[in-house]
Amino acid sequence: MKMLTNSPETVVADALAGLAAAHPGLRVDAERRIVLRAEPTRPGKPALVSGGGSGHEPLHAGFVGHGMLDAACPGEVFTSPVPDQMLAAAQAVDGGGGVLFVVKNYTGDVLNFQMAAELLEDEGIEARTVLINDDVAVEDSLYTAGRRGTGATVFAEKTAGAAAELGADLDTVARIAERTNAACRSFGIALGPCTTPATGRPGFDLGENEIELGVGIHGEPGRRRAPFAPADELAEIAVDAVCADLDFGGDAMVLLNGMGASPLLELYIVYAAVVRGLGKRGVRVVRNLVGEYVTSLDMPGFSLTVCRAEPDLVDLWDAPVQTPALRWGR
Amino acid sequence: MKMLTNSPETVVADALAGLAAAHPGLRVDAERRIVLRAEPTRPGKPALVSGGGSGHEPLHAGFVGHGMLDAACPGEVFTSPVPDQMLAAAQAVDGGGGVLFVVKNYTGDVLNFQMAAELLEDEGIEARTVLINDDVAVEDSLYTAGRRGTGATVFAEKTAGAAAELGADLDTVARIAERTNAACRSFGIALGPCTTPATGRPGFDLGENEIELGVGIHGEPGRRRAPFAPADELAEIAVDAVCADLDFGGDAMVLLNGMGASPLLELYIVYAAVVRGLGKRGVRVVRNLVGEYVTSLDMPGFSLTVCRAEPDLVDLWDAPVQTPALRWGR
Amino acid sequence: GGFDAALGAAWLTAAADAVAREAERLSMLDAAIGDGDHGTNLKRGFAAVAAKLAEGVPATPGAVLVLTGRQLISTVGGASGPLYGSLLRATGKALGETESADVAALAAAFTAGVEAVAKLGGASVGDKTMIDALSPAVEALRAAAEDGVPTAQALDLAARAAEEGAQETVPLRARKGRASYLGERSEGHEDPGAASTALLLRVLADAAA
Amino acid sequence: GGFDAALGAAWLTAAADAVAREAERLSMLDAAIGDGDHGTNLKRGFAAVAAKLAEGVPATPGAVLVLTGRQLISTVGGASGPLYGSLLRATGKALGETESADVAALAAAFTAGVEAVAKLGGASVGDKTMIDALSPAVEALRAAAEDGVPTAQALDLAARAAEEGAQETVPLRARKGRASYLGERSEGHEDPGAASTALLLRVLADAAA
Ligand SMILES: Nc1ncnc2c1ncn2[C@@H]1O[C@H](COP(=O)(O)OP(=O)(O)O)[C@@H](O)[C@H]1O
Ligand SMILES: Nc1ncnc2c1ncn2[C@@H]1O[C@H](COP(=O)(O)OP(=O)(O)O)[C@@H](O)[C@H]1O
Ligand SMILES: [Mg+2]
Ligand SMILES: [Mg+2]
Ligand SMILES: [Mg+2]
Ligand SMILES: [Mg+2]
Repeated sequence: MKMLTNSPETVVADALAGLAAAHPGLRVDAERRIVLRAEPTRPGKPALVSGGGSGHEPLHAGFVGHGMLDAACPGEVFTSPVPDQMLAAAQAVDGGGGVLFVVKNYTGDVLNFQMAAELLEDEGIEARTVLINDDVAVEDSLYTAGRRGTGATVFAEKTAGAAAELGADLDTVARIAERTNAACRSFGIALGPCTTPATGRPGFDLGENEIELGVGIHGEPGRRRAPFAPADELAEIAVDAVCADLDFGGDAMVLLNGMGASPLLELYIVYAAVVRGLGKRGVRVVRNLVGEYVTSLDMPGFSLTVCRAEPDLVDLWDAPVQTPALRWGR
Repeated sequence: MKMLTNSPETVVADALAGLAAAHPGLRVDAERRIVLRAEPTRPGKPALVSGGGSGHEPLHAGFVGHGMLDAACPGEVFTSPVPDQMLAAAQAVDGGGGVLFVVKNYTGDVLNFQMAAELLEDEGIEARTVLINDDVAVEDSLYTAGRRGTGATVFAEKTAGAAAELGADLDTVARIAERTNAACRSFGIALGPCTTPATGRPGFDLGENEIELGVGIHGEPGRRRAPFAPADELAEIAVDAVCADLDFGGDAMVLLNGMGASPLLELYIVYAAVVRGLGKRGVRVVRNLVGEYVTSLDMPGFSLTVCRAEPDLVDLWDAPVQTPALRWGR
Repeated sequence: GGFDAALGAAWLTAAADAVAREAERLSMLDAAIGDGDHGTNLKRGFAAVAAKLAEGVPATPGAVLVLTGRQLISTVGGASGPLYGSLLRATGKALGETESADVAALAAAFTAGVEAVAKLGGASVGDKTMIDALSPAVEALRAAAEDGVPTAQALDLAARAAEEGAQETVPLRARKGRASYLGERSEGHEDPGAASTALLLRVLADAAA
Repeated sequence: GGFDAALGAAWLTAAADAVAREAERLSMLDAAIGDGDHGTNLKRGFAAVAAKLAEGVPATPGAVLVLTGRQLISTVGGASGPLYGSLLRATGKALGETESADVAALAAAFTAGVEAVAKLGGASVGDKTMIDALSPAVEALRAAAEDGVPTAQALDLAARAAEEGAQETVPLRARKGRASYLGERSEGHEDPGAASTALLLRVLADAAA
């Protein structure tokens, strides 16, 4: 597989060099593999730190900046970062207000952040962890590692980040992130696999006429295969999956997320159908994002995240944000 | 080929429905196939109208909004829009200050906009046309249709749009667009083809180890094939091509553009090499965009646009903009 | 009979079918040296023309062609929309108010049409465009008029000349339109616009036969 | 001889080679039911371990393992980093200050290591994880200790048990880690972590032989 890389081993380091060059608002510590805001944390403000495997850009580094994250820890491609990174990031951005770890629920991320939290405690820095687990494709049962974290990460980082900016304390910020996560449900559909630089081979094989329903964001196969169908039907499957799991009440915020290789033109087609599908179910979309926010390298397909539009969460969503990937109100 | 579409015939209409639903700041006239700002043109402000084939999103509709375009005319996929659209758009947004057509130099776009300009004259609306032709992969000679327009479109729409917002008259706005175009050079490299909804087949075939140098943005084959090479070398080829064509002097603005399917992670890798390559040639990057701005559906690859950073153009670049795809300073 | 409104309408209605049938072939020719939409473009345009003519056929062949040209301009887009649109509009205008054009009148009008294309697009014979089919066709028509050949046969000769002209674009290097970006890589492929011109003229000859 | 610092270092250095050699296989196992990075993860981690040990080997086998565990935690990431890291750190800590552990001491320490993995990851035998290789291995080691089997042979029995345990993960349905998302689609594939456990223990047995 042809890729715009130099070698599998240097992918993350090379990309961090580009990230640093592209965004003067970020400070990239290449040595310790952490991405920080260029400006130090306002004293007393709880700091938000997230991280996860690379390959999901702009997640997470693209959400570092005013109104969202204070730091991100990029792991190897599709591999959780290591506790050293999280610890270094937390120490770098703690402004005395403690640190909130925003962790997507994958075993690797959970275990590494858990270790980091323990080490952080030894340093006398207060830490909270909020687990993002919005993917309805996975049953949350004893028989799985629990639901995966995906698009809700963007909502939780945004609302909690805004709350922190507005002066909320660590417990409040953590609660906002938890409430946001609880208000979100996601479902992903892949039309094809993605290919990691390390293997150079597609993560799974799909027939000319097959799609993966409930696909994850790591090139892992989905829960089941289905025959390919028009965009409107695929949108309906996704809307149905999230709405079957949570009653969103009247209003919702929606992220229609491209997985990497689906043209924006196509995402708009799906989005139109999503709005119709939600409308049929009495859900009105009051805020939206359509584009690539939580990608899976070069995977064709999309994921839908719907977030119940609780009024204070919408206000926090609307609050100013200035990051590489989200920018408004400032 | 699996795509997120309903039928080839309805791609543009379906996508416009999604665009309308996603962006409250836009007004989409589905009947006449034009995309306008929700707010009317400030009286006397020259109006900027662009357009071209669909499949390049966010270009052009994603650049409609304060500080950039007043209207966009989306054609069928990779097909120039028709004069009726351009005329309707121009009539809708003319605020008495005349209309500037920003036209990428492709025979179809040129001919259709030319017809529209003639019709517009009959209506008594003053029209200027600026031709964007920044792609150094094509020789500008009697033996070609002239250089193609690509990434310079973003720069020209931004600087001219800002000038219009700041009170410049039509001639001045046109001159800014022309100067910006003249200050820009671009070069694209594809690792693979893209597939249009109409044909459902890749636009060209590439070997496992081949790339297209100087590829266009319509799935048309590039000027020549070359063996696949690491990201750093590909970046160097692109930097070399643009720098061989124009002396950028000391400072430059850079757009490192994803063609559709290359992960943002990879674009950052290329961007790091671009900055190094320009640096070696004495060119310092003072502004940049890294991401998907002028896409070719699902094509893997990138294009590089370098714009000489003339001080007033940089100021216009920095001026506030609020569109779906570019947003800052406001 | 001559070229009258009924023949014009029959031609263009049949053209819509033919272009729809051949759309894939035309698009594939375009994919090789262009962007793969030529068939789709013409299919969309001629479907709109047929729909318009189904609403009512103007009284004169000139009006039929002008209407068709306008409809193509409004629905095709791309390079071929304005070019074919201008071809038919200019040909129609040159036909004037005549109810039925003989071969000489048709040849004269068609000449005006092809000149409009050449003027708009700036292409000459040998540039590997639709001009390479249009130009021999109009010459064949003029020669047929001089020789006093009847309409049906004259149109067959024109179609044949267009088909040969289209074939002759294969070895050429494109100098106009999107294919020109390819330089020497455009050699060895038939120009899609020349191919569609040959198709349209063949349908006209069949309609007149 | 028992399990001393030299054997520990020899094992882990050889493990770096073996993991590098087998990285592709391990990643392919992971691609089938996970995300395809298990081989790369371990290769990166054990290369770092080997580099560290090349700088200098601690005096006791316990210190060697604690160092290795820390290094793995700092360089592997993913699920396997903290799990293998904890395994080795807990085993090393349980070895205490001993200069050379006999089979019984090793079995006891290894038991502590496997318990750390179980506690951290929450997996039990049958969940289709590395526990399915670690658990039979530690039982084999304990049995060998009871039977008074010498170190080299005991480690061979442990490796054999791990290999069998790894094979036995094939029909299982995953309940932990990334493979659990697949539900029944995880059946029919060997667990990559169990496979790497078997590999690591085989390398240890070879080093001791
Ligand atoms: N300047 C020109 N003059 C005459 N014909 C042209 C010119 N440019 C392009 N063409 C014709 O148009 C055809 C392509 O039409 P089409 O594919 O519909 O438009 P586009 O190139 O915009 O996609 C070419 O095959 C060629 O015959
Ligand atoms: N909860 C757990 N307990 C024990 N082992 C686990 C657990 N989760 C995952 N594993 C092991 O980790 C292996 C996957 O490791 P690796 O691929 O390196 O990490 P990741 O799943 O984060 O990509 C699995 O094959 C399994 O053996
Ligand atoms: Mg992983
Ligand atoms: Mg076209
Ligand atoms: Mg074409
Ligand atoms: Mg893995």
